[in-house]
Amino acid sequence: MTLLAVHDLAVARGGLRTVEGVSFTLAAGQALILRGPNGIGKTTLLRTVAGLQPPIAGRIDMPEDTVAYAAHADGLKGALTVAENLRFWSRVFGGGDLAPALAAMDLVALADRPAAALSAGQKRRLGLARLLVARRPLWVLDEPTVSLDAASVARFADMVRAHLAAGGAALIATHIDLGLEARVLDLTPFKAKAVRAARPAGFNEAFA
Amino acid sequence: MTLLAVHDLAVARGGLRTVEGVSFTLAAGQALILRGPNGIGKTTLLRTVAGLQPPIAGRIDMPEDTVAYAAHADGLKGALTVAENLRFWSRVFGGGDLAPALAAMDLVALADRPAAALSAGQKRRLGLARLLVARRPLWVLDEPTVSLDAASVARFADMVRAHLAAGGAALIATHIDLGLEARVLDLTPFKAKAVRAARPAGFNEAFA
Amino acid sequence: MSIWEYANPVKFMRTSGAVLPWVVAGAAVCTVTGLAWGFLTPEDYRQGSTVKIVFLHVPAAMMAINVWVMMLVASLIWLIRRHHVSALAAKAAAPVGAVMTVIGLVTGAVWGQPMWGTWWEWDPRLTSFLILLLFYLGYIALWSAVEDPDSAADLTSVLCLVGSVFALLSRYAVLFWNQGLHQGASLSVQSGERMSAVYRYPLYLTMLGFGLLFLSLLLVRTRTEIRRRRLAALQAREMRA
Amino acid sequence: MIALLRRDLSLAVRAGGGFGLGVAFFLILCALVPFGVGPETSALQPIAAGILWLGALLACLLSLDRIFALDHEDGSLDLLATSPLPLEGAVAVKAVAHWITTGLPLIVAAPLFGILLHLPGAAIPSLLVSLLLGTPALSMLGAFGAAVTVGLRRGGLLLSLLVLPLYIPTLIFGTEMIRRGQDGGDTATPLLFLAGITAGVLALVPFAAAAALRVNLR
Amino acid sequence: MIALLRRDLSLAVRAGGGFGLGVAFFLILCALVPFGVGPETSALQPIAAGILWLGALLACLLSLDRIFALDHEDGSLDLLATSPLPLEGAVAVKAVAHWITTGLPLIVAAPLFGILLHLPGAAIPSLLVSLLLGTPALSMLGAFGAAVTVGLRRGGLLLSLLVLPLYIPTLIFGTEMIRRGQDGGDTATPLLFLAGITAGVLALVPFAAAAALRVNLR
Ligand code: HEM
Ligand SMILES: Nc1ncnc2c1ncn2[C@@H]1O[C@H](COP(=O)(O)OP(=O)(O)OP(=O)(O)O)[C@@H](O)[C@H]1O
Ligand SMILES: Nc1ncnc2c1ncn2[C@@H]1O[C@H](COP(=O)(O)OP(=O)(O)OP(=O)(O)O)[C@@H](O)[C@H]1O
Ligand SMILES: [Mg+2]
Ligand SMILES: [Mg+2]
Repeated sequence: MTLLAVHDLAVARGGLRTVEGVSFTLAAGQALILRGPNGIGKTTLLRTVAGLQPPIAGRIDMPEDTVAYAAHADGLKGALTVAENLRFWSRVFGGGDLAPALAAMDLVALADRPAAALSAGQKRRLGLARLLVARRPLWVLDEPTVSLDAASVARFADMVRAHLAAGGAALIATHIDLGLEARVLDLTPFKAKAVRAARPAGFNEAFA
Repeated sequence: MTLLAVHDLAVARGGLRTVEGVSFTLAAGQALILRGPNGIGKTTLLRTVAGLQPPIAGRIDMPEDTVAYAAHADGLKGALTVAENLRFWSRVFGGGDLAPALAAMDLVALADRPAAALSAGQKRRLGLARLLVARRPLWVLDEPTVSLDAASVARFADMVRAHLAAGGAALIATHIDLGLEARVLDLTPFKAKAVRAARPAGFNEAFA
Repeated sequence: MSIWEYANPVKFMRTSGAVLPWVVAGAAVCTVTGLAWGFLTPEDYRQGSTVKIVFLHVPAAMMAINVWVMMLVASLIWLIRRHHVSALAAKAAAPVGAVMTVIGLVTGAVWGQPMWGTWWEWDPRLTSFLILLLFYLGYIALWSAVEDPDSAADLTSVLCLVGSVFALLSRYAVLFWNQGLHQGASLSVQSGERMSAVYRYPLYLTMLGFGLLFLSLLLVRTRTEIRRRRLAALQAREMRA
Repeated sequence: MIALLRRDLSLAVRAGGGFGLGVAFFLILCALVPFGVGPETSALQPIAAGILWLGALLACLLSLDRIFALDHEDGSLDLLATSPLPLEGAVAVKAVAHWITTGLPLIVAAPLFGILLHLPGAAIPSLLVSLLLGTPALSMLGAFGAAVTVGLRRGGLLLSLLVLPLYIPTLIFGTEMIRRGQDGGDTATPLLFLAGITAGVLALVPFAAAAALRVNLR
Repeated sequence: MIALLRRDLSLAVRAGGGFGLGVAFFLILCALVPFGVGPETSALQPIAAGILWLGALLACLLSLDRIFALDHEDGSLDLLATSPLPLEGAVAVKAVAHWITTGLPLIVAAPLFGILLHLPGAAIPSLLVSLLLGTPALSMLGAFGAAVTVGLRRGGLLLSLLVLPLYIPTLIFGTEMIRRGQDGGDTATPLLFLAGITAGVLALVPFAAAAALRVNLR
């Protein structure tokens, strides 16, 4: 079953195209790793897939309510405890139990700690645990392993593998090796030609 | 020449000791890499060395105005351009030219771009370029390579090597391998015993 | 050819460049002759020479309101059809409208001093005008605060819609709050009996002049905005390359 | 939606007495006014109704500015936008949470401050009713302003510039109602206007606010 | 220090008309007051001096809340604290930048707003002098409040709560001076007090603010 099909997609940031002509499909059980140098447009592409900004050209086909997005910021409230943060997202997404999610990211011991009192890596682990309670088939992850130590990276890889085995899919932008057996898409060849600005179809050269 | 000498240091975060009994020295030309699992207390230790919080026990010996600190946040103003951001820090630290710093982090082409329009990795590169204009002998870096692509990590390693060769020193907390030939200090054995709360000497057991 | 073709920036630049000199000339002729004619009118038996302020005051006050209406229409066009020129025209119009409002307020104040013995009175007409100025200021401030031009256009358009509703509401609320001493619309239906023809015709002429003045300012400023957008795009493109 | 409401309320409570702060600000303002205008009853009584409403307005405004800004900074807003919750609903819920933490305590405390400012007892009922009808519109309009300015640095002052003019009709009808209550006049007309404005605002503004949020997330 | 001042000023200007916003807010406030208290000269004249000072206070307050918060969020404050700049100097510079962007435009615009509120012409000089002497203290005290609340979420209201009581003496002497100017009385005494307060505040508060900042960075 195809969860995500991207056809000839072009995305823009700040009024200028970043990448264009990107096509790929993701079926259930598959993961795709996006690579590319800083500033090529990975974040922009992921935000477009997550529906936070419109594509400039091309099509994105997927069923509704498919995506769980995790970005650089984790969306945590420092005043709430780890468990409360997780419970909130679980309720919003009409989602699952906390216990397995806490266990998967080794947060059980920290469950009653306010999120403000977590270290950088612990915060990130909580942000990833949110994916498990969101119960969405497609994970769209932007540099998920930032600040994680080696053991946590391995734990994260296990989590992704289990998600894929359960029929999910994942689209991951990263600079480091995650130890996942997944296809890799390097965005470098899709860099937008400098001459083509991002503008609606039918627009004249004289403008932007 | 010894730039930094740490004797039997204990640091605390949120009223609880994180690591204790840490001792090391850094001479000019040396780098020390701090490792340890998430939440062990690397960030806390670095902030203490940088003088942002007082140590709970032990001593930190170093000359005045030695440290240039770079943390998770880069201290950039989105409304200012890359060059303006850098120039500001250069003025504040009474420091050096912009051109070599921009060149070292491959920011020349971006010099007139507002910092808000940079990607995650580009921002981080600007944050690191700041170290060069600060002209301080001791760099204290907290996960400096987050969001950097492989080429930028190599460039950063070159920059550290040049700094060491010029008589500087560096104290770096990181989870990934930087390709630097430096001593590594794993903080795991120094983890504070759970029973000892952080309190000033002479404090009564009944308190704190 | 549909009228929307003119929303194409190139076509707009060409057409507006062609008509601009004529509009400017018309504005100059109407404003100057209207004001000169108005200045030469006889003194009013009650208000003395101060009545001549009317030739600045009324056209400015009228334009202040009309400019806002024009911005509302342009905002709607942007929101519905997404023509960049209309968004930029709304942006270009706002400062002109704000200045017209200020002219109306200042001339009114200068007039109020001899007439009512005070520079400022919280009369509903004047108060509504002050509120209109506030809406203009908010709109301009929002344009200058948002970096991305398309987002700025979207946000200011939404603000213009909501603001229009509340500007109208405020007008009624203010009437409810205080019945004032400002004259009613003396150029409306029973205009004949309330303002003599000596004043009326030069007034019509200055009103036309101010309308044309606004149009020429609008064209010039919109052309500037388009060029600024193009400049920014070219710069960004160069940077990226 | 209930989850969001509960989270926002518990955040307000934990972040150091969310309920109390608005009232405390109101109190300080009411305490400052006599310093500004002089302590005589004759000076205070005629302006009491106006000061109470202005205080409510400003207390509202000050607590508003971060209604979406915090969620934007820590990334929650992105996540909420990709969640099954419609953004319009999220906006409405946040306005409700703001009203509960700021508007409601104000209403409860208002009679007390009325006494501080020598408001006659006869005006207290219309004070309460006018606040009860008017403050929800303040919260909702404030949420709109916050949605428009989210992500802009220096939002605070810009927000006030955008929002305060929108508050004018509510302010006018609110104070007019108190003043009429004080003089024993007819309060039905301003009451109807107030209720009408609030109903219209509650029905329509969430859509405008959600549209603004979507633009700002882009 | 000059570098910091220049940066703060250019940030204020780029973030969308830093200079104008405070004045615009002041204008709105002056426009709202008559809606609250009624349009008659007899109602407005006695409270004009108080309202003008309260407006200056609030415009100051609203623009204050992010004076350190922004620098804290993006990490600049940590870096400034480790820089050769003494933190006391940084605090003072930030207060000066705030005064230039908020206090100064207010002073320039104040006579106009005095006219709106029917302040008699005789009171205009004392209005100007009192603002000129008083507003620097407002900025400096505000910087202290901002330093104490930096890093707290929901700082806005808490900040007002802390800072407004500190503003009371300035407010009292400021309005008293205008009132005496209006009645042709002796303005020397309140003037001296105002100047004294401001001098004291400028000399001492930077140290308290820097100490508060150090604690909050810890
Ligand atoms: C700051 C003060 C004032 C403001 C903001 C103001 C505003 C306005 C506005 C908006 C109009 C346009 C009405 C329309 O076209 O429908 C107008 C018209 C007029 N105003 Fe004023 N006004 C002010 C003061 C005065 C004063 C002091 C006088 C004289 C006593 C005055 C006399 C008139 C007259 C004669 C008209 C023309 C009537 C009409 O065409 O409606 N205004 N004013
Ligand atoms: N405000 C706080 N209150 C209480 N405890 C805290 C607070 N902030 C952090 N901690 C705890 O202090 C410990 C040390 O945190 P620190 O940030 O120094 O870890 P770290 O080694 O940098 O971890 P990471 O690799 O994840 O960045 C952690 O266990 C963390 O949970
Ligand atoms: N607000 C903006 N205005 C203009 N250009 C921007 C803006 N934000 C980002 N950009 C540019 O858009 C391009 C794509 O940025 P994006 O964040 O998608 O890159 P990325 O691939 O995620 O990089 P990184 O690996 O560093 O995170 C970059 O060149 C960046 O400089
Ligand atoms: Mg990125
Ligand atoms: Mg850390």
